[in-house]
Amino acid sequence: QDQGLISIIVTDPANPYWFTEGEVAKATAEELGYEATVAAHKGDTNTESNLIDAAITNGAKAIILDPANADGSVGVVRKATDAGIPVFLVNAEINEAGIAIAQLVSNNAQGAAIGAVAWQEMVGDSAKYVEFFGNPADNNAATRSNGYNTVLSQYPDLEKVAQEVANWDRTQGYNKMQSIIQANPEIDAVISGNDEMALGAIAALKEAGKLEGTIVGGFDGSPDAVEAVKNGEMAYTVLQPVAVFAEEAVRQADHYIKNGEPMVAEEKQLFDCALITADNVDKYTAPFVLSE
Amino acid sequence: MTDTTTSAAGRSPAKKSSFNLMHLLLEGRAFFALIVIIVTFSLLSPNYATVSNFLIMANHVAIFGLLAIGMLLVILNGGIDLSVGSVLGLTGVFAGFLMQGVELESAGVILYPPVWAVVVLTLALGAFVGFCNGILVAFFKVPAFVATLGSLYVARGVALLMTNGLTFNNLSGDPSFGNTGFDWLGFNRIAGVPVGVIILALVAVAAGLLLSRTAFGRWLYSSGGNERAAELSGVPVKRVQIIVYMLSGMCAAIAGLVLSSQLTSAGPTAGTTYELTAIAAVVVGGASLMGGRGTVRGTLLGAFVIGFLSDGLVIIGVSSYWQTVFTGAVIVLAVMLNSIQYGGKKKT
Amino acid sequence: MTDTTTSAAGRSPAKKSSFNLMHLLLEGRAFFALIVIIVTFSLLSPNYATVSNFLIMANHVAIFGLLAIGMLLVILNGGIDLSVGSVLGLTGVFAGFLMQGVELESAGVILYPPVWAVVVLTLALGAFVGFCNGILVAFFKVPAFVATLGSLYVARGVALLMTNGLTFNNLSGDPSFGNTGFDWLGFNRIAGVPVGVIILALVAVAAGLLLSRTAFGRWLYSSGGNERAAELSGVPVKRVQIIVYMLSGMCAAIAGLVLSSQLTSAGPTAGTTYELTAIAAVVVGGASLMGGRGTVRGTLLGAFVIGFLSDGLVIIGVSSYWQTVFTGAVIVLAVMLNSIQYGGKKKT
Amino acid sequence: MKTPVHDEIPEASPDRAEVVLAARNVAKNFGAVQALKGVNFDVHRGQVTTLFGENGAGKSTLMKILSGVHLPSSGELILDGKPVEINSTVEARDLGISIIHQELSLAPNMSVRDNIFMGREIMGPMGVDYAEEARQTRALMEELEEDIDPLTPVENLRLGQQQIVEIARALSVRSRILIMDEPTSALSASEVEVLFKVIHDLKARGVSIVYISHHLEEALTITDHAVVLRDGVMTAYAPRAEIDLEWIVRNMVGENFDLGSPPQSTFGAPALELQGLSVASHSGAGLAVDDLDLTVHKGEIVCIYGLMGAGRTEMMETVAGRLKPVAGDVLLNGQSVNGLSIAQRIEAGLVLVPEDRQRDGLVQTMTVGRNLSLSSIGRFTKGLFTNLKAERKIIDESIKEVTVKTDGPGAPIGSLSGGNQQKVVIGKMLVTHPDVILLDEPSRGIDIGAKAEVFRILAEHATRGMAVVYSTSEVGECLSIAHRIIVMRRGKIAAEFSSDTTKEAIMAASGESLVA
Ligand SMILES: Nc1ncnc2c1ncn2[C@@H]1O[C@H](COP(=O)(O)OP(=O)(O)OP(=O)(O)O)[C@@H](O)[C@H]1O
Ligand SMILES: Nc1ncnc2c1ncn2[C@@H]1O[C@H](COP(=O)(O)OP(=O)(O)OP(=O)(O)O)[C@@H](O)[C@H]1O
Ligand SMILES: [Mg+2]
Ligand SMILES: [Mg+2]
Repeated sequence: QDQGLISIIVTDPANPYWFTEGEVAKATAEELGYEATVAAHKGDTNTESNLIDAAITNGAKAIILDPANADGSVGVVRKATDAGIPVFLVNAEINEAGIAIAQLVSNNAQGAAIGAVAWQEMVGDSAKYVEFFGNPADNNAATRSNGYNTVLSQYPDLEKVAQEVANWDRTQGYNKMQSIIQANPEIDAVISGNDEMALGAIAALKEAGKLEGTIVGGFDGSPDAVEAVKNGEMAYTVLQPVAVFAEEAVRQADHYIKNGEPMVAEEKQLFDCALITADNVDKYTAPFVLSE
Repeated sequence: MTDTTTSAAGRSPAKKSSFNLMHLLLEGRAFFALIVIIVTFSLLSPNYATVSNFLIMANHVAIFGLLAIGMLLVILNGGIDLSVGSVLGLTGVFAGFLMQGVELESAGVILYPPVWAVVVLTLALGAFVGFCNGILVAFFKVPAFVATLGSLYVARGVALLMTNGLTFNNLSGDPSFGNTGFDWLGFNRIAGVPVGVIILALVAVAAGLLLSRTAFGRWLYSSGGNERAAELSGVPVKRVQIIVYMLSGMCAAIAGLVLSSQLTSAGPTAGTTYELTAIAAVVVGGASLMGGRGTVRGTLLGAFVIGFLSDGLVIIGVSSYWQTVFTGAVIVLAVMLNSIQYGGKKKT
Repeated sequence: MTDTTTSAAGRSPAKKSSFNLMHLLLEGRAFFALIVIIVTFSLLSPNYATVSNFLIMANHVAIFGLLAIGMLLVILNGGIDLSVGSVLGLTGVFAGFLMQGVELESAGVILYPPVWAVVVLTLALGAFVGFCNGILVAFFKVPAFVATLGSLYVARGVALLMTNGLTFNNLSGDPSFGNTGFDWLGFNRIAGVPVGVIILALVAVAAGLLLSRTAFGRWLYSSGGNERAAELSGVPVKRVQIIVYMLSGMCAAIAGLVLSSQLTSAGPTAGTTYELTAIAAVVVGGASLMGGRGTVRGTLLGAFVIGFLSDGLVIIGVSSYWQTVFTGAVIVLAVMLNSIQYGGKKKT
Repeated sequence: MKTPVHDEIPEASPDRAEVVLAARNVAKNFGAVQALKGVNFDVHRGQVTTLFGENGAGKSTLMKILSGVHLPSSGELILDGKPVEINSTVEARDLGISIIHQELSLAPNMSVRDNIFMGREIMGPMGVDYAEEARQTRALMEELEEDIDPLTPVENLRLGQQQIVEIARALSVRSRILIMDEPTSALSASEVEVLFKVIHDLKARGVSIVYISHHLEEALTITDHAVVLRDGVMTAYAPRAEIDLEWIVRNMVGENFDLGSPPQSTFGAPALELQGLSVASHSGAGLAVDDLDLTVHKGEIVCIYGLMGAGRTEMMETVAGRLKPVAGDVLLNGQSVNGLSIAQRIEAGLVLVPEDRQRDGLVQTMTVGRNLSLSSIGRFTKGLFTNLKAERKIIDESIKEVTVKTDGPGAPIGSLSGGNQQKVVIGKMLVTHPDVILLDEPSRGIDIGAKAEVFRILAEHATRGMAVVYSTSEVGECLSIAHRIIVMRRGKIAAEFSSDTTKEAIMAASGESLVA
């Protein structure tokens, strides 16, 4: 345990996704002989900046960061890099290359595409559907939505009756879905930017007695969503390989610390997402892990 | 400062049942705001003014309404309770935790308390947090704003620690453990009315009776109106204060139960910033933040105004940013009408 | 920190400058809390008590400190300003918007205002929001809590609408447009001291002078202590109220500028819930939420207590859940000591 | 320019001095309330004009109009013969009119100096010139013979000293016309004496003074002109030479009032016993009540006289349970009540009517009826719910018994005049059917009619066996219904008299001398 400190900064461990991200990274770091701390910026760039300062103060050997904001986090990454600490971004990107050593993210576009394709296969060519959009400040929200729309726009009879921002949040998904059902009693399907909003929509549909026959698709592969897939409430979820890239980020950091050069030359590294449906749901062995 | 020309504290309970239009116009500005909202959205969307939508909206209002009723009691007493949102989160999580089964490490068995026990224990937890607030306010003289701000953080932190950030998902219980039925609280309907709405109605009636028909209600109004005078009149002000915060905590706990039943899941971040909405509902409903003035009916109306407005904005498809702007504007507007009634007696 | 002048109107000017330990112990409980925090964390982490870390932490405190000074003025006046966090976000975004260049559609040109103009316009925006709050409170008699709760929503909504939820990133300006230098505000250092800290110090000295040396300061304390008496004595109570909210808005705008310069980006959600931290700092610093009591020095200490605590918890690697719990507990504890001093003069 | 004359008062005195400020036909409405219905009022240069009248007669309202707090609904003000409009207190001050308000209007969080110069700061090159302000404050305090440091926070002063600060503030303006609305209600006799000396000096300097007081005798000693206001109209005017106490009372209330005499009642067993009671003073140094012994019997009325600070309030608040004694016992009907809460003492039959009606007596947000039933509400609560009918009955009876003038039990308490508010506070305690009632200055700030009313109610209850203890700062009120008069001085009983003693004897025992 004397190889120094790796500071891991995630968004909010109150969400199982980021919780797993932090825990996996921490476990990996400790396995490699580092000390590790997990902190959370909760989406606030100022808090993120304070956490980076603390990492600099603590003389961290590397920082694993899930950036709060594609634009807003550029400054803090630069600050850490200027202080001589290599930064490895996970899960989300920043809109500037050449500052961080690596950016390891799920291939959101690919994930959205496989999700949309699976969704379309289940829904068919003609349907009325609702899309839930994540927090607009997070560019994953737009990436996923674009991915969905690229696929779905090829089917002119798929009619999007509503698109709502529910900020990745389950309660908001629930309330907004209930209101949408009022405005549009006939809804065949829901496609959601993440699992939490999808689960909220499922609760609303269930309450309205309309879940039966409505296809709901999520994104993330969270344990709750997987549970819902098992119960047949959710049609599928797209698993983000968070456990994979969180571990990989630490390993790359370790390599960089020991050798002074990136392990992978490419800064931006995309990790493909996988589809979890009723067929392969038993292979989900641990949170965000789909064993082969 | 000295004289108070407006009809005072227990306005509504003492009221004659005679119908008086002018009076309604002034008293019921929250009521008129509600009418305006309903008419406007009905014109904008054919789906708004339907029975089923009203029931759904009422079910959303239930959460805020429950918090707001508890908040009303505290505000009438001259305090404020910023912790309700956090208590909602904490109690929801606690209920979820109990529903998952409690592992007794020493005995090596897992206990599955029946739903009624879960409900009772959860209410007790809410009351306990309120008790702590009350003690801080009544005995340690910590200003209510600060004491409950502290609990806001502490309760949220404890909820996060309890779950380690995760969400309890399986709240349905299991027939084999005899603990099914939790879903019922927020999910089912009785004669078409969502249970959440019925619970809100029951709590509102209970709170209304408490305020208008019991000695405790009188004590609560009087210690909110003038604590020193109430104390010298033999009102056990400290006890009233503590009980008021306990009731607020229990209302938050009920809201936590209903919400987690509605969502069939309990997450530690549920209810964040709901305290502000609850306060807004109370104030829109005509209560004075200085204590001593306000009614349950007004508070319910306030909750409905805010709830129907935000659901209406969703139904007609207004962007979420505009929703934020409208909410703020309506709060200020409704309260402006309010102050016109009190004739500018902002302080004291 | 600033100076001794801040021993403002309320209680302290009565004090002779003679050193008095007992007095310091009571008056300076925030000071002692700070000492305890520094000593504890120094023992727990070798990285805490270093000059560079103190400067960094001071730079973090700058944001909350600026908000807290504005909040102090409002609280001294007997009000409260819940909108500061939103105003911080709005003004930051507005500054970012100006730095990107303003396109004049009619003329088809893009204007790049120089940095000084950006600063002036941003301060004006902060003052404008404060002005709206002040008008609502002073003339429409809307309780401060509600008026500023409304602005909280409206300002945040406008910030989101302005940016469509996105973040302005390029704040450095461009030498060819003559608008470079924005970075300087929060990013640079003068003689090793971050500019943010220097700005905080300047604002604190200005606020201290305002409170202790000007007629306006006395008006502010007096209308917070007894509005009616102040009005009868010829204090322009309404004007004071409006100016106080404008100053608070301007402090939030300064904080917005410093923060977006520190982060070299301006996002519409910046500053969410910062109002609670600012209020906590003011109250931990010994001010009374009933108005009329409090000093700039105390408020700064309060901001440092909270800032040094949360940074310390991060540095020693405490989980974010425990950070939440600790923050709440420290706020309540500090204020409990406080109330002991005021001997239970909680109300009136 | 012809000096304006009182057109209604033909018998106006011939030696009338020049009129500086006059109100002509001034009326003032507050919503439906007609506080003034067309009043003519003159302020004479360099003389004291005293305004007499019952509670709610409109005295303060008239003064507030003269000093720019209110605008009149109709009528006009004439200053130095020219009509003026006074829109604000600042304008009034600029015209040389200042006022001492009836209700203290000080900011408790600020120092004496800051209160005196609030709103008219003395500016130096470095901002506010605190040194100069403090110097002037000290000079004012010397003039008023009060030892108050300019930097003391006002909240640390006792009520009387706060009133001195209020007076000092008005004096500091050096105005031509000084209005004093009950400036002495909290002052001790010696302080009043100083104030009167100051008034004489001011007169000598040509300052015109308007004076209002319910202490009629005291006011007579400085009056040059007396005006009586009744129900918002001026009913009488006379110069000093033509008036006496009887004239004032007759014009104020239409008949001569007598505060009553001790009722014939047979004393029963001891109801209240204080044994060696000691209470710490507010400042923490010394004792406010010092080893006090007192026994009051059933049916007995005891008056406690003393100067401000004698410790009467502390004694009563201790007996009622608000303050904790440092030593001694309180016995009710032979049983110790030490350790009982205020509520339990009320339940046991020991009640207090507090000194400060607004702060400690009334809940301003509630109605008359709810204030009346507040202490006894528990008794109408059987099981869970309150019996509103029983409550209503008691309220109606109580309103009748203590003769509260009100629109009904649903009227807001603030709509009542001071005297009627005081009756509500007393009525609230009487409906609990106490064995012992303590009243701390029950006559403060209420007019002579209401006073007589209050004393009549107390005497009536004593005949039914209630033990009554009341305190007062007016000697005349001791010599009314009390069977026994106790004089307190520095926390101890200095003397005890029966009802046939004289004012002089009582005052001598309290350590004060008669105002000349
Ligand atoms: N601001 C106000 N709003 C409504 N009514 C008022 C107001 N001020 C005074 N009144 C009413 O006007 C009448 C006259 O009041 P005022 O204070 O002038 O009496 P007063 O002669 O000074 O009595 P006191 O001897 O008790 O001081 C009363 O009925 C009072 O209730
Ligand atoms: N320093 C103080 N702080 C707070 N309240 C005080 C202080 N000094 C006096 N008081 C209160 O002010 C009121 C008047 O005080 P004061 O000393 O004039 O009367 P007292 O000692 O009670 O004697 P008495 O009633 O005989 O005049 C009382 O209620 C007293 O308790
Ligand atoms: Mg008066
Ligand atoms: Mg007294």
